[in-house]
Amino acid sequence: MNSGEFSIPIIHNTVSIMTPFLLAGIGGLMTELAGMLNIALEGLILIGAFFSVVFAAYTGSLMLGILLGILTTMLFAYIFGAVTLYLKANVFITGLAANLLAGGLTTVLSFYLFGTKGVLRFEGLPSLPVLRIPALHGIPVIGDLLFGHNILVYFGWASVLLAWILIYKTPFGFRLRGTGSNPEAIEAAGLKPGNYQMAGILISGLTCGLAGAILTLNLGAYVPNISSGRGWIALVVIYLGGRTPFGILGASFVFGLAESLSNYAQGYLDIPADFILAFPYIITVTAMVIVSIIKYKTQGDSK
Amino acid sequence: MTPYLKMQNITKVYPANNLKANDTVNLEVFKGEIHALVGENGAGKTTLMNILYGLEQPDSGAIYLNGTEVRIGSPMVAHQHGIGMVHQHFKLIQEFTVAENVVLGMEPLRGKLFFDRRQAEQTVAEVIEENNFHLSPAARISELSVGQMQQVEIVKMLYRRADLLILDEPTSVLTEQEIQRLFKTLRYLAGQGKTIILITHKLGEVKSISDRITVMRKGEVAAVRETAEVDEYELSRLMVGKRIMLDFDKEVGFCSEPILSLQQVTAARKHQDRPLLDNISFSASTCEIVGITGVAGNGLSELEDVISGLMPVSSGTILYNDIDVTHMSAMELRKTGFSYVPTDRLKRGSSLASSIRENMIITNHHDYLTRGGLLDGKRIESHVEELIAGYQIDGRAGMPIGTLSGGNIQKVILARELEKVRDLVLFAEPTWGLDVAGSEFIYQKILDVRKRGAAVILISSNLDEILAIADTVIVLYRGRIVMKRPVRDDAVLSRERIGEYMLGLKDDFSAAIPAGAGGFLERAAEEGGEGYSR
Amino acid sequence: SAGSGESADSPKADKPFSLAVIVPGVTAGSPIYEQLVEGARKAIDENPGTSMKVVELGFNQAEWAEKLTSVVATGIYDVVITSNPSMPFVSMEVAEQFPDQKFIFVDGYIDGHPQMASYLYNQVEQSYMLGHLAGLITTSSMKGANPSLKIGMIVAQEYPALNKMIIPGFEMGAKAVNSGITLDYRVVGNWYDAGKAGELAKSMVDAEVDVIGVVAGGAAAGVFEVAKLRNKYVMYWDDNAYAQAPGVIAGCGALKQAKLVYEVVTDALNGNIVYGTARVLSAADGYIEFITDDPNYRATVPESVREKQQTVINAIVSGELVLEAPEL
Amino acid sequence: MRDTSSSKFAAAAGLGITLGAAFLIMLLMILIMSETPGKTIYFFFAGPWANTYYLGNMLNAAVPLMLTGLGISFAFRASMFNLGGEGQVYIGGLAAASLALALPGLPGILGIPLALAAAVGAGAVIAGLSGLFKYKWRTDELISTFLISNALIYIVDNIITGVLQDPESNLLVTRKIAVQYWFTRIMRPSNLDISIFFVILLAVIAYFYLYKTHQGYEMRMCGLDPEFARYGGVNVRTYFLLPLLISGGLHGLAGAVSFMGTQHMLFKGFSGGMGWNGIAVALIARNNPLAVIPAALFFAYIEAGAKSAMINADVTIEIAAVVQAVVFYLITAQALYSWIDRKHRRRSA
Ligand SMILES: Nc1ncnc2c1ncn2[C@@H]1O[C@H](COP(=O)(O)OP(=O)(O)OP(=O)(O)O)[C@@H](O)[C@H]1O
Ligand SMILES: Nc1ncnc2c1ncn2[C@@H]1O[C@H](COP(=O)(O)OP(=O)(O)OP(=O)(O)O)[C@@H](O)[C@H]1O
Ligand SMILES: [Mg+2]
Ligand SMILES: [Mg+2]
Repeated sequence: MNSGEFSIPIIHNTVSIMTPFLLAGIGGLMTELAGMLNIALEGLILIGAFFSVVFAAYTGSLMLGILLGILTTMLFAYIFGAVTLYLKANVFITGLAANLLAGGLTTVLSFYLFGTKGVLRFEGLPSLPVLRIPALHGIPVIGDLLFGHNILVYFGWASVLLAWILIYKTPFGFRLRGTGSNPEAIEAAGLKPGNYQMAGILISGLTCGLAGAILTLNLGAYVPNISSGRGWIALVVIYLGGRTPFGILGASFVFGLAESLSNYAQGYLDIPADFILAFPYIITVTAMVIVSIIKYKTQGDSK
Repeated sequence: MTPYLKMQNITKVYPANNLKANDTVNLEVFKGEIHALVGENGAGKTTLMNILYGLEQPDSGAIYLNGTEVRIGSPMVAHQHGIGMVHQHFKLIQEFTVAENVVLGMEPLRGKLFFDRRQAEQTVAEVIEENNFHLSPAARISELSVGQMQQVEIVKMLYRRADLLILDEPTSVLTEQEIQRLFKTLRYLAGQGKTIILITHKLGEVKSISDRITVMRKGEVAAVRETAEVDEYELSRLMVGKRIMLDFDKEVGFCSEPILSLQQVTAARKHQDRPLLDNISFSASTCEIVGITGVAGNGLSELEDVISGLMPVSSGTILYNDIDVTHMSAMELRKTGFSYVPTDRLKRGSSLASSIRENMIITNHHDYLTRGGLLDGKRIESHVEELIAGYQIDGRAGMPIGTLSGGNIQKVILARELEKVRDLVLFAEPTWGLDVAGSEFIYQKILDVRKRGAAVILISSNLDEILAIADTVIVLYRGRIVMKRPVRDDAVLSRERIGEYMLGLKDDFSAAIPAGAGGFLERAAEEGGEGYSR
Repeated sequence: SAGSGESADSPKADKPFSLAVIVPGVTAGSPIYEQLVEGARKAIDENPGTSMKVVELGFNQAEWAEKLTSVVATGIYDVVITSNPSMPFVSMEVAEQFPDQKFIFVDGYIDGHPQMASYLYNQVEQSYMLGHLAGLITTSSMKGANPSLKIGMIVAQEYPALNKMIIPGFEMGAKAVNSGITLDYRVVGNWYDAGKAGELAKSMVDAEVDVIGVVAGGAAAGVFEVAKLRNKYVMYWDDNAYAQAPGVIAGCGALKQAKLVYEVVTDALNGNIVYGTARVLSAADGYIEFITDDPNYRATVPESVREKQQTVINAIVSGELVLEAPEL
Repeated sequence: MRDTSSSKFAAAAGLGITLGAAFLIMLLMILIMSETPGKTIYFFFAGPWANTYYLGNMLNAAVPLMLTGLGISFAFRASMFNLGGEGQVYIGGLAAASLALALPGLPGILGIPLALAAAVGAGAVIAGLSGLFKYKWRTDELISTFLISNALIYIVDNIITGVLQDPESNLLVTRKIAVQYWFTRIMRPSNLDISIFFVILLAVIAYFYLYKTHQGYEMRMCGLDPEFARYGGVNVRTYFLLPLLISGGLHGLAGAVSFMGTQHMLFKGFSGGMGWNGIAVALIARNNPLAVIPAALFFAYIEAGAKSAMINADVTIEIAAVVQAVVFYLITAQALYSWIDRKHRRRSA
């Protein structure tokens, strides 16, 4: 990133850090609204990370890699959804299963496709195109927020808007929310709640696929377990964001900023790294408690 | 002529409990008629209609529309055949608006893609207009009264252009006025050529509204009659095999110390223009049944919550045996020995997933602690068995109460609340959804409680009920008391006169007729004429 | 006890030599462990009839002792060979429990235990050489090098060998170039979050670091990528990794682990190991080197710098510059 | 009565099918991945029983799972989430270790109870914090437990590898605790110790607490229908706090038990997975404290089988993960159970 005069790297990095949470969070929101707690996000991201870079390497095309990566992730999400919805299994435990399976599957495949369970490095992969408008980079904050990021970051921004439209402006989103709050009403209207829950799951597969793609295509390599907890943060972000797309945008930013700050802090503060690593979580939980206090005080409470 | 709808030899067994809910049932309904389907609780009415609406599949039997056989595999198919149903328990999405609930599943589109909310509200407004309902398409369901929610359910059907309308016990949750309005609508719709099947327990209603009647008993059709040809007594005999009347010996005891008294109680919630309860004062004395009525949405449920300690009071005091209980929580009130049968049996009154046993000891499980601090299983068991027998509850102590019938659930609640009454019981809508026999059983219990010298507060939107057993009638309108009289005061106590108070046309406590009541005038006039007599 | 009972009822005397290769962690992504397996494999393949089995202990150190015991308890293996400074400590109890089990530790130190032989690399030397080059680069006028005297280090997590040998050596080497050089040192928190490692690298570069030493396993990939984008330089331990990021990785140290293990295992199956001894291996012995004969090295680092670096390398190899390995 | 018996049958059969399916998939994977399938399969299943060492270690591995499983069951019974198990186990271990290291002179009869108390206390406080937030401001405990736990893990890491680190060792581990703190081993040479009996006893107590005490009763009612409980005069908010206190306490205990009998020192990251696996165990056990015991054993069995296959044959730990995944996918599948239930009814009707 050729940062302009007034560039604030912390902000700029915040954006690249937050994008995976943001995308996964938006996807998770869909299942959340359909009344399912989707803890499979972590596994979905991992699947997306693995397959997008592998396919990119095989096809030699980033676009194809991303596309096929997303499709594979959606397939994986479909299995998770099918077991949960059609076999009526407990969504939490199938979520755990999906995460386990993602870890096992990627390793096993990696071993049988490339003979290693370690880092997969793909030489000569084009790196993700970056949007540069040098003239505008200089604009304080805005410049860092909006420019000099790779294209998938903009998918992240776009997903917020698209999700907002989908949820509040289309019959689909309208029924999706209905499913979450009263499936019986949906049934009585001659619709199938299961379909909307499945749709939600597939969408989360889509966005998590993208989230994963960012992680690996940025590197041109796959590192086992590279999702390292981002799916869980996404879950946090959904709740912290009050289960709305723009709320999620805000929450991801908060967490991303905390993470970015802690990365910089490591260089300057003379306190043990561990404490600094804990910092983003402390910030987030604090934010969460404060939010709930405000909610509580404003809404009041019956005795 | 061929009937519009013909259900032939329908048989349905519920696997869950191998219970034959419908046994070779035959039902014929003609176009444009209002057909009443009556029967005791558990007779199989809902089951039959669920089959017609595609929610349940019959084990055998056939369904014909206009003489051609149809298979109705799902509500979707039912819609396609022009069949719509209003369920006993409404299926609405609380946080959505009226319009949104109505169009759900058939949303108007803008640009082939986007949900056209404006269009939706417009169309719905038209439907509401045509059938002169009193609903705002933009209102959230959570803000509506029960009666209005039901209107929404009906609008839903009309929006879908349904020709055959099924209403399952629509009146059991409605007030007198709302019932009258509903019947007006139904007649209007029938006039428009729609066919209507109406399930109800209330024989008076059957007489006043229906053209023909099918009587079910224990899953079979007991009789089919032209309404004109039967009277209520024959109907009740066909249903239950015995005569029922709503008059009781109301021997009043000679005691009357006030037990519970409310003084200028006002309850307001944030961002709400007028208080939900406005300066309420009355007291209930020993051996007295205070009946409190009013149109839903005028403070009945708030009063219930305030008295039971589930809703905070903004000002005023509540004295219980001269102790100030104004700010006591439900928990503290319970400790004082106050009994309460709530309106909402399924969420508040019981824990559906829990056993009858567990439901029966919620208020008093502390009495069953052994020295070891454990719950004394044996004592609980014998106690529960006693109650089950005493209240003729059909079910075993270990059964999830959710698998019981509505009536039996209510019996469990009564057993729990009345088993050791101290001196005050609050009943809220105790007979909703119950058949005549069930209601009678409950009235007996209420009168027993009074006979034992307790004070009874009976919150009910069912006037018959109030008139039948209350000693004092209080009418709430917009959170205020507009009438308070002894029931023996025959000057006012015709149901029509009370109706005028309920609509805010009369007010004993302020000369001026409250603003906003004007709109009701002409409707009230119409309805005044149409009250039926038993 | 049942365990030793087993090893007793499977006499080893006349049965062919069998080796257990214990990987404390997972082989994948760790050059050291890959070489461990490679070297052992070579020795075993050259000696028909002998056999080996690789067992990975995984990342949870709490389970290492138990898993190791399970391996030994089978009583199949004449010798257990493993590689990690912590393994002697882990093996103590097992050794007590199975008195006739022999252990060989490479990259570890234990002296005077009759069942154990150990070979410790003097990591200070490798780190010093890498640190020295880092110092040269940050003070150089190479493309991407800046005037500020800051070098960086990104590690997966802290562990004794890192704190006692690698970091001090790295810093010492740099300061030997210019005592004003400071080390900016940051922790990823795990061995796989390449994203986080990359972000740390960014923040370092923003703090005017121009050379970054990396000991972070798979997470290193993130550092390579950032260094490439911001044209900064990376120092890499234990393996020739120049090819992984040409033009970015300016220096690689290497341990001749495969060579060592091959020799040791060959000795072991010929019964030429003297148990109860400990050796410290240094650049002088040829088991530690700084890789200069790689085209990428020459392409990346300019002549002048390479020469200065070479003198230090020579000094260490010839033994005129002595860097003591501390007690581990 | 028949319906209950037949649904029991269904449960059993459903479990059978689940395990069968998992088994088949595993065979498939092994056949694909293993050069010596027969050997692998043998060790996968027979391995854990091969000798007292494997058997004992399998049982030993099940003990902390029982505790975390119990902990989760309590939370779930009260409809409270606890995603912070990992951190609570970790801090519990730390508390016990710190106490033991601080008071090396204490006699066991005093020391062990104190250490365990410390562990329970630490876990309870941490989980209780989320409970308190919920109690005071309705803060969503699902997320707060998770976040607090994650923050905690780093901090405990630091304490273990910092002040408590054993300077002698190259492992990331605390010093060994004094001998009198060690639990007595009962199946040498394995690591199994007497704690398993106490833990099983604890499960029975938990069962009694939930089903025979008024608190347990109130807790379950609050879990099932808060409004009903409130109406019935139960102080509902208490049960935002109490279940998490208990849940956290049990997790903390798991932390202590898992090292005081086994390694006698606290390793960085020793609690890895215990929290999540506890959730799995609880859900498999349908949150029934007694069922938690077999569920935990089953869980430990799969892991032990994988380990033994790994050591004695030629498969990798990932296969275990995949098998576990399959089991999880199917084990709570209601459809399977009700399907069998229907078939069974048909036959018996
Ligand atoms: N979901 C169900 N599972 C099992 N049995 C049921 C179920 N629903 C109803 N039944 C049985 O079918 C019988 C008829 O039930 P149904 O609801 O049709 O009675 P109903 O006539 O509608 O009573 P009500 O007037 O109270 O609505 C009930 O007595 C009950 O025993
Ligand atoms: N989910 C269910 N599982 C098993 N049985 C059920 C279930 N739901 C209802 N029932 C049976 O259906 C009957 C209740 O159906 P419903 O609620 O229509 O009865 P009801 O008409 O309310 O009768 P009443 O109110 O007079 O007791 C009960 O007798 C009960 O045994
Ligand atoms: Mg019914
Ligand atoms: Mg009913």
